[in-house]
Amino acid sequence: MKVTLRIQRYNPERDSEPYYQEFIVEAGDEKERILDLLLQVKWKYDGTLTFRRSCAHGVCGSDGMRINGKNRLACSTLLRDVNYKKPIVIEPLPSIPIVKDLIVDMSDFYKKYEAVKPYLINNSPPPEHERYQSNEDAEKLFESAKCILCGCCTTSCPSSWSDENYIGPAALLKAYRFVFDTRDEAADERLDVVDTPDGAWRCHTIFNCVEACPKEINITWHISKLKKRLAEREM
Amino acid sequence: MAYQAKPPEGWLRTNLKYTKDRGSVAWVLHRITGLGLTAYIYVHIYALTSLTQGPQAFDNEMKLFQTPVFHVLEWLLFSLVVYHSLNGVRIVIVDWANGAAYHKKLLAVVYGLGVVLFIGMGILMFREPIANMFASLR
Amino acid sequence: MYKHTGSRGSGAPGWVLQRITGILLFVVVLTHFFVMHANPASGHTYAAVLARMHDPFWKMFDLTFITVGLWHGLNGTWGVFRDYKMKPAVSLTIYGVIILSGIAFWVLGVNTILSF
Amino acid sequence: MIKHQYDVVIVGAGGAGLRAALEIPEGFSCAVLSKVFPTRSHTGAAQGGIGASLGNEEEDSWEWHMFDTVKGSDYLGDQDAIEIMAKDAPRAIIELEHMGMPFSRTPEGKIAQRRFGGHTRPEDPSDPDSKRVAVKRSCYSADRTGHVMLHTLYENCLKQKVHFFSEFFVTDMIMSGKSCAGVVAMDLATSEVHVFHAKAVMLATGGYGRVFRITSNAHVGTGDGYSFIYNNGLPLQDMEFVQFHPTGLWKLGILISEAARGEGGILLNNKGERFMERYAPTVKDLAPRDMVSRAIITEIREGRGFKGSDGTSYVHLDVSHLPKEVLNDKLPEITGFARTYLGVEPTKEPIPVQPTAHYAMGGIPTTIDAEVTRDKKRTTVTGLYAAGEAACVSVHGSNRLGTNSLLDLIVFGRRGGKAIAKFIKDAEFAPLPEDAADRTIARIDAIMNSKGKEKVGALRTELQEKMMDKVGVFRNEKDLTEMTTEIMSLRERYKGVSIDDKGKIFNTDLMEAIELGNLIDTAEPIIHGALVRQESRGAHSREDFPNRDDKKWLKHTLIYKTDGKPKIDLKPVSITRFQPKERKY
Ligand SMILES: Cc1cc2nc3c(=O)[nH]c(=O)nc-3n(C[C@H](O)[C@H](O)[C@H](O)COP(=O)(O)OP(=O)(O)OC[C@H]3O[C@@H](n4cnc5c(N)ncnc54)[C@H](O)[C@@H]3O)c2cc1C
Ligand code: HEM
Ligand code: SF4
Ligand code: F3S
Ligand code: FES
Repeated sequence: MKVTLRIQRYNPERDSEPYYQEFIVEAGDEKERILDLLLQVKWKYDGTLTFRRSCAHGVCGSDGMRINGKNRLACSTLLRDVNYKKPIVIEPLPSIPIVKDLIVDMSDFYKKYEAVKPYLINNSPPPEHERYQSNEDAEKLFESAKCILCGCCTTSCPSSWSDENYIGPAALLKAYRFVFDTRDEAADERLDVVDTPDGAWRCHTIFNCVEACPKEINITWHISKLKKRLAEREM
Repeated sequence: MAYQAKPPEGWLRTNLKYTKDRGSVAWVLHRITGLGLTAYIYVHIYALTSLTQGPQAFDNEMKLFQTPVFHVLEWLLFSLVVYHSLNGVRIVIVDWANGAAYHKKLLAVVYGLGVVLFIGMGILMFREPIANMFASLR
Repeated sequence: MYKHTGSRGSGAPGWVLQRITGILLFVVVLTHFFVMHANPASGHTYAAVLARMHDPFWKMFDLTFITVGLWHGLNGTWGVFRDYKMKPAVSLTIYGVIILSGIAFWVLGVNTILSF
Repeated sequence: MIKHQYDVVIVGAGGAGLRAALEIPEGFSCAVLSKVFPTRSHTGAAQGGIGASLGNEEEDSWEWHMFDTVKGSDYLGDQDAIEIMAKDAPRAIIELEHMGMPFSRTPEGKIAQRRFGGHTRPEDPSDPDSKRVAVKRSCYSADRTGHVMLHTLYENCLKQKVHFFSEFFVTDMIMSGKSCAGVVAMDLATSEVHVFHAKAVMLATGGYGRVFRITSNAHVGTGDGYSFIYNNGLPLQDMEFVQFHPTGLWKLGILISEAARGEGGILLNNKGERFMERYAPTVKDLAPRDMVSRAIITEIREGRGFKGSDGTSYVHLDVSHLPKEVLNDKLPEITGFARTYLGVEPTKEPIPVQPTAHYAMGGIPTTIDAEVTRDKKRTTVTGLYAAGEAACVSVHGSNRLGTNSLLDLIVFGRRGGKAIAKFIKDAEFAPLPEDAADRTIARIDAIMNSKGKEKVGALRTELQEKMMDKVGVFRNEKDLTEMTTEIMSLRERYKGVSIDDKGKIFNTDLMEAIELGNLIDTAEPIIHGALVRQESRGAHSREDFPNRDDKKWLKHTLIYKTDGKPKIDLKPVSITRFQPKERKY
């Protein structure tokens, strides 16, 4: 089965503007991963095609990109998930600087993540054993702890398109992860960070992030709990 | 950094190029209807100032507003109101209650109820012409 | 480059009020529409309007509508502008225009209602 | 070329590297280099859990854990090291919990535990010799244990302000006389060569799964660390022991964790038989991995497997009888994998699985404090440390038990970090040789300017297929001998490799070409180790030598690179508490 990939290319050493290039590749069946097709291009036709990848099964978060207009992981998107009768359009994540081909500059994304102090803060001396936590309390964190920092959500959010200072869903999700951890003592510090116009209040429940998240995290739900917590704190 | 990264394209282009989903369509509509209604409030307030200028002025103005064209426009205005208010309630449920967990269902309700209210209002507003129409058919 | 701006507490009250006024408006606007516009044939003459305007209930109703509606609409509009990256001078101007025009139209509207 | 100086340089930001970095005290500079962003490291793929005898769910003791590990290793594991690991495990887990790792919990709020292959307790706790039954020892967080552990460690590194060099591809280690003086790395973003001068270097570069075609390992698992050691005249230990995990998704190799069987999943052949009953009557599907993998291949060879559309074979892993809550709460990720990648609905149908190359038991020989050793007398190399999958302490011997690797990372990563912290207090920087970066620069130049005809992708596929066919679950003299010549010719052909991308920015073409060299460097000792070891032990199964031979082979192999055939040395195994016995389950 022949499939056409229409890939956005950009090599800063050569090109002034990105352009599209089409490759026709051979796919076994419709369960083929888009990542494998990209690897096929790189290994067979054009070694200069550049993208990040590692685990190839959606757990490391390397290969977020825009496939047919929507952010996804190339390794978790199979041919049957897209219309492969027409050329499949593959572009880098939107609204974030392009380094080369499908590789984007994630440093801003990481800075936002770091801004919410993404680590447990608990200054009371720990007990000998584990800090006890009910399974219900633990499970409240699990969905948010699934995040693989792929960046698909933040770069799919219209609020972050119009102003890159918006802290974005990934960082807000991370804030939730620690604010609602019963073992954490620094909820207030983190709430201060997200209680700003660039923080949680810029989320307009657009749900693009949820649609894009490859780990199927309901990010908006988590942000809504944060907002509620912020509102309660104010009153 | 030692290399030149290509800055992203503008937000408008990104908005246009990115695949639209239910949620983002609802947001764009909410935004447009919200801004539209705000503009309309200004117009409305200004229009009503003619009340202070006495019956003549007001009734003159009302003549304009009572034409069929304006009635249809009024009905369309109502569609903005219906959409924005229902969707506004949805937003409140989504980020104040637990609505994010079932937002697609909520959205379906918004659209469904919106259409019903819109048509209902149409029937109320145009009941006379409609009745006349049926009468002439008979 | 991401730069953390804004200070703590710069969002919650506005956010909460936007939602509360929204719910209020839900009631007010729909009532307004069904009362005023559902039957185009009636209620739009000077006399009819004047009669309603003298009713304290409708007076209060209209005052609420105008106040809450303007606040909600303009806070919403400001929220929209805030979403787009702007130079501080531009955003300050927009903020000014929103507040001043808001006050002006509120006075205008209140004046109309209270003239009777 | 850019020069840096750090007291400590850690290569690899997986579990081992990050845990070590946390031990470097304030006042000393520490750089962590990783070829991918830290949370993209392969530790994040680990699913099942971390073993520790916490006894939160059932009575347990570190001695039972130690015994299981020794037995699982087919008695090749060094018992002094295993004792340290089993004893330290509960503390290490609690420490992770205190760092913020979100664990699944018991009803009392303690860390939850579940069963895992090879982990047992005496049925009657008062009688240590009574029949062994499976025990709940694996501490877990749904089936994302590695992911949350990696994130927790990274978060703590951020808190401690560890200095990261992300997307720095280390190409070589710098030896200064008999000690290690740093590493050479290429900044992927710019292709610039950086020299890191350090008092102490730790290699925590992870495994080499990508030597094989079907693997659960990430694309970055190219055995780079082994290659640095091998090319600098130092030995690699026990490289013949490659763990094939029995349940990789058919064709793709994506792992379906043992947790699936720990929670009650069973393996079935094409007759619908639960065949593990025949191979391991007591623990059945929860037998150690080497046994289950052999059982699967045997079933397939004897015609009881399923034939796939592409001619390859598989067996079934059935979890459809498990309660929905178990699948959703405890195994959400792996049921998702089956759904996404094979279109199989695990709640209704069995999952097609086949053995997949999974883990390197062998690696860089170290002491119990992660110091790299250079010979069978365990002489250490000054300033050089190794931990994690790249290292061989050896706690896994010839076969690793599930959950023991994550444990290995945090126990020996920490010990290594502590040893480094002590070492750098009074150590001086070893002089940096003038030509430190020359080898790397020459290598890069050669590849960039090569006009050869060989393609990286094609050559790598050839290597992977051949390794899979001939150095897989079962091995024999004929295949292995063939492979020794094969690998020589591949090495020769590798010299003719050329690449398309001649640019400087993010040249992943260049990186892959260098990685291919590392894969070849890693494959060679695997093949030669497998050829000399004329016995079957743990994961190493020779058809022509089906029995374990303790007289001759209760020894670690050390392999050194030479110009011709690699040199092999034997190193004694440390045996303290448990004398070798037949390994039956
Ligand atoms: C699918 C899967 C499931 C597993 N499940 C379990 C489990 O349930 N329980 C368990 O105990 N074990 C499990 N394991 C095994 C365990 O996860 C690994 O052995 C362990 O994570 C290895 O960790 P590490 O720190 O040694 O290396 P890794 O996590 O692999 O990290 C290697 C690091 O080195 C860096 N690196 C490598 N080469 C270079 C270079 N040339 N230059 C710069 N940086 C470099 C990489 O960027 C990376 O940061 C599993 C393994 C797999 C593959
Ligand atoms: C009738 C009931 C109404 C409800 C329930 C309602 C609700 C809401 C809510 C919850 C928001 C916030 C959206 C966000 O933060 O993302 C909002 C925004 C807004 N509303 Fe309303 N509203 C109503 C009526 C009105 C009216 C009558 C006007 C006009 C005067 C108006 C103008 C706006 C504007 C301009 C916005 C900003 C849009 C945006 O942020 O995208 N609303 N509304
Ligand atoms: S929340 Fe989802 S989309 Fe966003 S970074 Fe995490 S995994 Fe990616
Ligand atoms: S797309 Fe953006 S606006 Fe909120 S719901 Fe998601 S963060
Ligand atoms: S390659 Fe790891 S998420 Fe796709």
